[in-house]
Amino acid sequence: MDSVGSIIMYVIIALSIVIFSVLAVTARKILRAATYLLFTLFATAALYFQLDYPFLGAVQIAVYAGGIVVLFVFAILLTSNPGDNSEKLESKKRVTGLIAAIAMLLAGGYALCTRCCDLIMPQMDSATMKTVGETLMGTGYQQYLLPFEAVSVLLLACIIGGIVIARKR
Amino acid sequence: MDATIQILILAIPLFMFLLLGLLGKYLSPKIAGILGTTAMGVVTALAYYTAFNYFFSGDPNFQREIIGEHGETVVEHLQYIVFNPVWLEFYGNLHINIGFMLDSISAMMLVVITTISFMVNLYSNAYMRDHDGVYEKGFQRYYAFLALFSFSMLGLVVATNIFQMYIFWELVGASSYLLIGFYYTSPAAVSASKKAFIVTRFADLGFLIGILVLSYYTGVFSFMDFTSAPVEGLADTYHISLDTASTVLATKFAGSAAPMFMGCSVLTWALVLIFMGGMGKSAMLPLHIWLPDAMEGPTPVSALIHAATMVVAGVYLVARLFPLYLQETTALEIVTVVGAITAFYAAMVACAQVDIKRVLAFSTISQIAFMMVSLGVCRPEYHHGVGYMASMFHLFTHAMFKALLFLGAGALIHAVHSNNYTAMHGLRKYMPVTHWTFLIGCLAIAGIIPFSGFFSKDEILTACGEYSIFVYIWMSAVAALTAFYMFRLYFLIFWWKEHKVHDPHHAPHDQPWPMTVPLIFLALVSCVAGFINFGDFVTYNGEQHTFDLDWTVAGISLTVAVVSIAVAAKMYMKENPLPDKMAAALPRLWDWCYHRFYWDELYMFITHRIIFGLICKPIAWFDRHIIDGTMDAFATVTNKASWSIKGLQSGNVQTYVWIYLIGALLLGTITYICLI
Amino acid sequence: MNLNILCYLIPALIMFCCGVYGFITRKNMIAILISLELMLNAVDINFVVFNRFLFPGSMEGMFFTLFAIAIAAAETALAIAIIVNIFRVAKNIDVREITKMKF
Amino acid sequence: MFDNILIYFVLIPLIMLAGVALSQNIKQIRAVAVTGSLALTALSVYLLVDYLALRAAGETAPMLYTGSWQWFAPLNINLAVGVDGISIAMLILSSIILLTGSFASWTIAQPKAFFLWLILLSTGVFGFFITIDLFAMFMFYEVALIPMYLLIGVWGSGKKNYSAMKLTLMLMGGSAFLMLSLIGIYYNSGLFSWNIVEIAQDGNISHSWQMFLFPMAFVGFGVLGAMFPFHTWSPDGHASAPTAVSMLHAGVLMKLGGYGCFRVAIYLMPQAANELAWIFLILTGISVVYGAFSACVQTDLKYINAYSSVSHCGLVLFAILMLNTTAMTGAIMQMLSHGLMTALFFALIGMIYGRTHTRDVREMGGLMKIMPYLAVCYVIAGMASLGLPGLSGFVAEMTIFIGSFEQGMIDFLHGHGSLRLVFTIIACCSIVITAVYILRVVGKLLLGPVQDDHHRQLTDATWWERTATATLIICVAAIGCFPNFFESLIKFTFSPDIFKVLGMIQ
Amino acid sequence: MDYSQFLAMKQEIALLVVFLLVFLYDTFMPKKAQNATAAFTTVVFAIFTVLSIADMFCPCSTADATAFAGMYVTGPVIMAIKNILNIGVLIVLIQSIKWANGEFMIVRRGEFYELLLVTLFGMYLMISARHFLLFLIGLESASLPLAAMVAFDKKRYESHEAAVKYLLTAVFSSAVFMMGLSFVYGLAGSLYFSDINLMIFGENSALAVVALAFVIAGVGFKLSLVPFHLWTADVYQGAPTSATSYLSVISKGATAFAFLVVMVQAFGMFYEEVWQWMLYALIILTITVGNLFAIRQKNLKRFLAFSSISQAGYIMLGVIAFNATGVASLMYYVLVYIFSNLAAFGVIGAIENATGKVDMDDYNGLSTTNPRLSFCMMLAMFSLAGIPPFAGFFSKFFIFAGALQQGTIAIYILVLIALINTIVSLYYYLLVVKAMYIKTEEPCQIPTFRSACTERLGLWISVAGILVLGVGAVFYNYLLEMTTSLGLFGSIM
Repeated sequence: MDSVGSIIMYVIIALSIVIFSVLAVTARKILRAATYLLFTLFATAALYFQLDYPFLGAVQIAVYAGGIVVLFVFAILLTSNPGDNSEKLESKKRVTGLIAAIAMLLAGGYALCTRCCDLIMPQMDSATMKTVGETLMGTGYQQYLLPFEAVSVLLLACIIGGIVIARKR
Repeated sequence: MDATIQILILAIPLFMFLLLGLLGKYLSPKIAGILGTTAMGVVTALAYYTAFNYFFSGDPNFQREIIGEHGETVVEHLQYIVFNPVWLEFYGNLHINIGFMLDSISAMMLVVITTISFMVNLYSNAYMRDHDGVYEKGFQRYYAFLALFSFSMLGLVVATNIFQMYIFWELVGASSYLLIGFYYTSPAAVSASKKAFIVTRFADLGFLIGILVLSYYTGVFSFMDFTSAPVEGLADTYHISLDTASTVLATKFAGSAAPMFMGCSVLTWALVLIFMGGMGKSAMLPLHIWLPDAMEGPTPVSALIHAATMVVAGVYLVARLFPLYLQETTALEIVTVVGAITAFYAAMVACAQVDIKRVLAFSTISQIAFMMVSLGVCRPEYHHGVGYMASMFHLFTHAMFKALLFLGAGALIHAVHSNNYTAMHGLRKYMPVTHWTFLIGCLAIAGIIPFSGFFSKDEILTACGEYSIFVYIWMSAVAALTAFYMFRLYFLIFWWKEHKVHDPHHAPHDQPWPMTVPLIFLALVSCVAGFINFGDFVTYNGEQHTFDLDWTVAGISLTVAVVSIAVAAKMYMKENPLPDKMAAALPRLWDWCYHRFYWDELYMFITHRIIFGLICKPIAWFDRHIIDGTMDAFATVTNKASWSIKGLQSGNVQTYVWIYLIGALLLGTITYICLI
Repeated sequence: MNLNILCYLIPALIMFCCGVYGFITRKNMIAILISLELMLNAVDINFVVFNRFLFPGSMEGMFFTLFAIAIAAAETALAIAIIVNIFRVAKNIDVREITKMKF
Repeated sequence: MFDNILIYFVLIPLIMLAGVALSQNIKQIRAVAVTGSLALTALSVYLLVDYLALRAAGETAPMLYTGSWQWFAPLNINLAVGVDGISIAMLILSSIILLTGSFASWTIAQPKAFFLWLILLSTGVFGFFITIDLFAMFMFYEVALIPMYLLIGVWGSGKKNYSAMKLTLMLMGGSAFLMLSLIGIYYNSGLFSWNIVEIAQDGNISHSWQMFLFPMAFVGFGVLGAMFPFHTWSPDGHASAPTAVSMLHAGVLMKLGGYGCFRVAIYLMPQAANELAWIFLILTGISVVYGAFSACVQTDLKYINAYSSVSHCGLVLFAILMLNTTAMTGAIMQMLSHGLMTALFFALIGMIYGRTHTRDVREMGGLMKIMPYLAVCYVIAGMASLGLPGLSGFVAEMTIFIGSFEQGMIDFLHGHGSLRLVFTIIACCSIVITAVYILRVVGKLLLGPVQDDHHRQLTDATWWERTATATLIICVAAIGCFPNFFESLIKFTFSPDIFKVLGMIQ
Repeated sequence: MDYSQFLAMKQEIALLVVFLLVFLYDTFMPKKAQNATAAFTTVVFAIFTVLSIADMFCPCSTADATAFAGMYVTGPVIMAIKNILNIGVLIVLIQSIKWANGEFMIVRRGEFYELLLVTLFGMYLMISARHFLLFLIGLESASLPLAAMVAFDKKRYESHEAAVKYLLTAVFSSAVFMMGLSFVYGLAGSLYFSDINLMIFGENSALAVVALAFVIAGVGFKLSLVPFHLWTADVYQGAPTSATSYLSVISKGATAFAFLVVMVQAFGMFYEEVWQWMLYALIILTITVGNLFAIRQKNLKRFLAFSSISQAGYIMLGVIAFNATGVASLMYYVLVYIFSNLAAFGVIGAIENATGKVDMDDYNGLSTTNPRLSFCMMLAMFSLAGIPPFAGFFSKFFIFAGALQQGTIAIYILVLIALINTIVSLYYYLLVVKAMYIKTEEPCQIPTFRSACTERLGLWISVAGILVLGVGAVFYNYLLEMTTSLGLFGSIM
């Protein structure tokens, strides 16, 4: 039995996730869309906190909200032409978009609902930073040193790629 | 027995063919002609020797004495296999041999073929050059073809088995094709040769299927197994035996799982189909249409192939299988009917033709039909099978006098450079030798005593009379027509009116000796051949028998012939309007006769309109448009599909992901639906 | 009243669908990128929720999310670089304009 | 490996390839081509003699000169070779046609590339006939197919692009079915072997698999054998191909189809062959008359001959499907005969076309007067085609008819329906139709008055053309005159104790 | 925490060393020496390749290794596929030297090679990963830097467009893939392949099916299976030819093997009932649609893109075979495909570098001006079409044989469809041959030129591969013996 408080928290988070997501993809102005995205990301971070993953929530805020959205804003500013801020949607596009989204929703919803509908949150201790660190640096079962090293290579490559592309010459 | 002579009989012409065919152009025409003629002369001598030996040597391989029905001693001619190596094996006992069988009819045929062939070879030396003695182009080739023909025809008559006969049957067809088309630049000759080949090919289809049926049921090809029984004590000698034929019928056909097919016995079917081959070669109605056209070939060729030898192959075939035919008289009745109708038809048509070679061609058809009828009406119980003997006798005499007539016609044509009697008229003074020999030929074919045709035709009519009075009357009428049209021809050529000489220096005259000698020789033969007692040589079962002349029949036919000749003389001896009046009086009949009862037109219609128009062209169209179109359609549809789905690749990323997502969802959904 | 797992999964799914919708409908490439971020984020939520509800003993989902965030960041950086680049060449970033290559 | 004589049938062409590639001028190329093909001919004749000697000495193995070298060992794929009488007949045919084809393309443009492709094609052909391994066989089969595309496309005439593409695609379509069938045989014979002899002797392909695989294999090879309705590549392809290619293709490649139908489809899957024969009998029976009728109204010489090939090759497949020793012997004879005769035809057509620059019979006439040598050869080819005794066609057709009729009657009398009988009689009719179209062409093309005055200046055959045609004519006549020799060569394969498969059916 | 486990990753680490060498060389060497960056990379990589191959045959080396608690595995077969990729990359490197030394590339050729090596590293990870997180990182490493490589040709607008399309769809795809992974995680509770295979045994819920569909879609995207293929043509056309050839052979080959690993190791239990049929449909779609699109293409790179789509369909037959023969055939197919396709791209690249022409019409009559290039191209086309005696025939035959070993009638029908499609593919491959050899009426647009020696070297290697790989049976035999002795699961661990 969840506490009322957590339910209220949940409702707020869930609602903001849904609403801001919808807004982020429907907002006419691109900057607003970015802002709504930011809210969505915050709401997600909140969700992580609620689910007892504070470390993840922090990362979410730091990387996503702090890093990526800022990147977006810069990009928007770099690429905005006066006048194309507001875009009008073709109804045809909208229909196809809706079809895809609803199909996805139905399929995913059906799949999820039929498989795991009655599960409630079990109790658990939130992981300490030490465990997190050990897991990240460990080489054993369900420990992630190798992905960590690998992703570093990936990030390096993306940096190189980004530089090459963005470089004017 | 030493087979060298028999091998040579076949080998010399073949060798001459190869020699003249391959190296002919390096030889001068004169040498080629002499070479060809000499070779044929040698073959003739060998054939005479062989035949003489066969009939008169008394060799136990060739004849034996048996006790006849009435206890008298009868000489029986035997069948002797000179050599018979296997050429091609199929299965079981079914193998084709190329052999040499000597029996009474093959010996007779050897004589006929080599004689006529030699005459024609000799004759052609002069005929195939113009008045200045310049040889025709392709002279060597001509002699090569003649040699090929002689080889094939000899091979045909000495065949030991039906498939060998078929092989040489095809070869004579081909050589006939080559010789008819000798003047290959003339479209008429080309189409005539084509026609001859195709029509006979069609007939051969029947022959082939007949062979297939016969050989399947009996498991053999050899004539010996159909019609003969071995003579005890001699390895390669057989005697004709009706018992063998009836055993074949009883055990192989009647005893098989399917003795009947569509109401007739299978043996009848086989025999009728085989006879179909004979109809084609012997130009029986309705497969006769090629023979008149075949006259486009050089006249000596017509004499050799289309009068004396090849065209009687059909008769020979039936005679060869006669004991089998006797087992199924239905087939023989068909032979009779076809022969009778053809005989009358051809005689009618011959009365109205202008081209002298055409007249002779129809006359040939009619006379061969006589032989066919004669075979058809032959039964052992009728006068010791007189029909068989008469048929062979007529074959023999006809070969001589018809060759004579053709060679005479050749001399005429060579003299006036036209085939039509309208260009001739009154030639008797200019070409006396030709005239007299031609007259002898006409008398012989008309059946005037003592010329050979009288005797043979008389035997045929006797046989017909024994069989059925209707057939007798019918054939007598044909005989009357024969006498009429032959003398019509004779009078129109040699009498009618004075010959108009355009150029006194080139007035028609008798031809050089190579052409006249054969005429005289054949005329002499035609005069005396009738007195041969043919029953001593050829009977249906090989036993010698003396056939007496039936003077009642002879008298009637002689009378009929004389009357016909008189009518012809009345109408055509002097220029008079009677023929035109006659034509005008019976316009329809005249037209039909003149146009040969429109058979050619009918065939034209069938081949061009139906076969070409309704089968070949639609099939070709179907192939190009439907079958090929379908194949092309696979390509077109693929291409169309390619163009029609190009919108998928719209270039817009959003479409891409839309398709991506829907694709993924469909993949999952459909699999899930199928799964549950 | 209990909050069952679906209460968390469904909003994430909706978020994902919003991303899909946005990708397909938006013209601006940055907006498309935003939609993509939504989709990636939704996936992250899924992982975390599954981890929390079903397999609380391990941290597989959480770490996946952690790495996914890193990857998303990399992707975004690269994507923005490319978008800026094309903006330089084509002078706009309308996704419907970059359809020179097709069929 | 090199002690096996058969391997040289592939090695010599490979050496020829190298030789042509290294040649500097056309003379060297000709020398290589002629020497090589002469060597192949000699080799095949030697093989024939030696084979007969071995057989006479009592050798009873189904395949002689067998050898097997591991290739793809884990899949049991070996380069297994071996020949019987049929293969030897085909090898002789191929080498003779390669030889004459080399002569016929004496003055071809771009000789180097042409001969490279031509020899590559023959490598495939020779390889196909010597292998008894399904995989290697299939590989060689495809090797033989693809050079056709370039040979027709580059050196062809008329609608060459279309024809070359059509031919290639249709034949590859056939080989698609074939490949499936071959792999299917491998997995379902219970042996995991590609060796034909092994499968035939010890293999046990279940009935249902046979019913599935047999039609595939038969259609696969049947496409190359120009079986109705998959024959349409043949008229277009032959019409567009250059002379030597037409010769090789009609003369040899189409035989690959018949050979394969027998060697793979029927040999390995006899039960299905027996049960499904009726479908293909109808199709091939149709081919026989249909091709002949179509040929009657064509005006292009090559089309006429191509349709005639459809008819004749239809007869090959038709006879094979009789599953009867005699008919099958006839089928092989017909392959041999048709190969030589049609090669002769195409050679002559090529030579005539090279002079008159038209193949439309309506535009030519009286060539006998202008080029008597070629015309006479054409007549001989025609006579062979319409089955004149003394030439090869007659022997083959008669053997087929006798055998088919036998089988037809057996079926009929045993209550297995009259299909074989009826179609045999229909097939017999083709001899008349063949005469019609052959004589039509001979009449229009060679005889009659000269149609086009420009043709009067044309010359007769050159020495190399004479060599090519004379060689072929001699072969045609040799088969026609001494058939028993060739039939005895072939028949051994079909004798029941060796060919247990047929023994089982009969 | 046993860091020695890193030693199991010999190949990856060696590759990273190469990467670092190139990086350092490019960064710190003087300008003049930098001209040799391309050559330097090639040589270093060649050394690496040789060592790597030598290692495979060296009896002393430990073949099997499992590191990081099963997250990473390697074994003889895996080493073999990596070496196959290495060979391909080496050819790509050789062929790209001319292009990389172009004036325009001076400032960023080092980066090109660095990115290329990183993507190769990503592919290694994909192949060796037995954990989905590592797999994902490999996948992303293999695809994200590629986007940068695609955008390398800054002069050409198409290059940018291609990069945008590639990146956006790639990210979308990875989102879907990750969604699928999350479902898998929800079902299995672990991302280790072996755990998944155990946990989802008997699972046939909608969630599992959807998850599987998404995973297939995500990997299928990189393989460009229809309908996840739409980016392919645009990207291939727009990217620099070197990038395209890399993308079309190496990336595809690696992903194909990785796909096999995922399907067998993680979802092997689902084979019979679920993904066999999914793949069945995808193969038919892929081959057919790829072929249909390829028919009409005029741009050769785009043409090869569609051809590579349909080739991917054939490669998938090795996956659907689900047996050791299939694995060997797949690897062999990839090997042959590398040589064939690189021969084609080598010719295209050489001609593009010399004249800038990539349209099929420009190739009309090429045989008259550049007979050798035409010959290479023809061999490539024949090999791709599966014509003996070229290697493509053998690879096609064996992949069909592998699939048919599975034995159901459905597979027979699938193979039949694939075979019929080969006719269509033959058609368009012949179109190229036709253009070069048959359409010689008009003078060729491309003048006679002499291609750079590196390009020729690349082509020689490719042609040698085409000629030798098939007839010389050792390659396939080696692979097949290896896989059959290890078994399906054993060979890919």
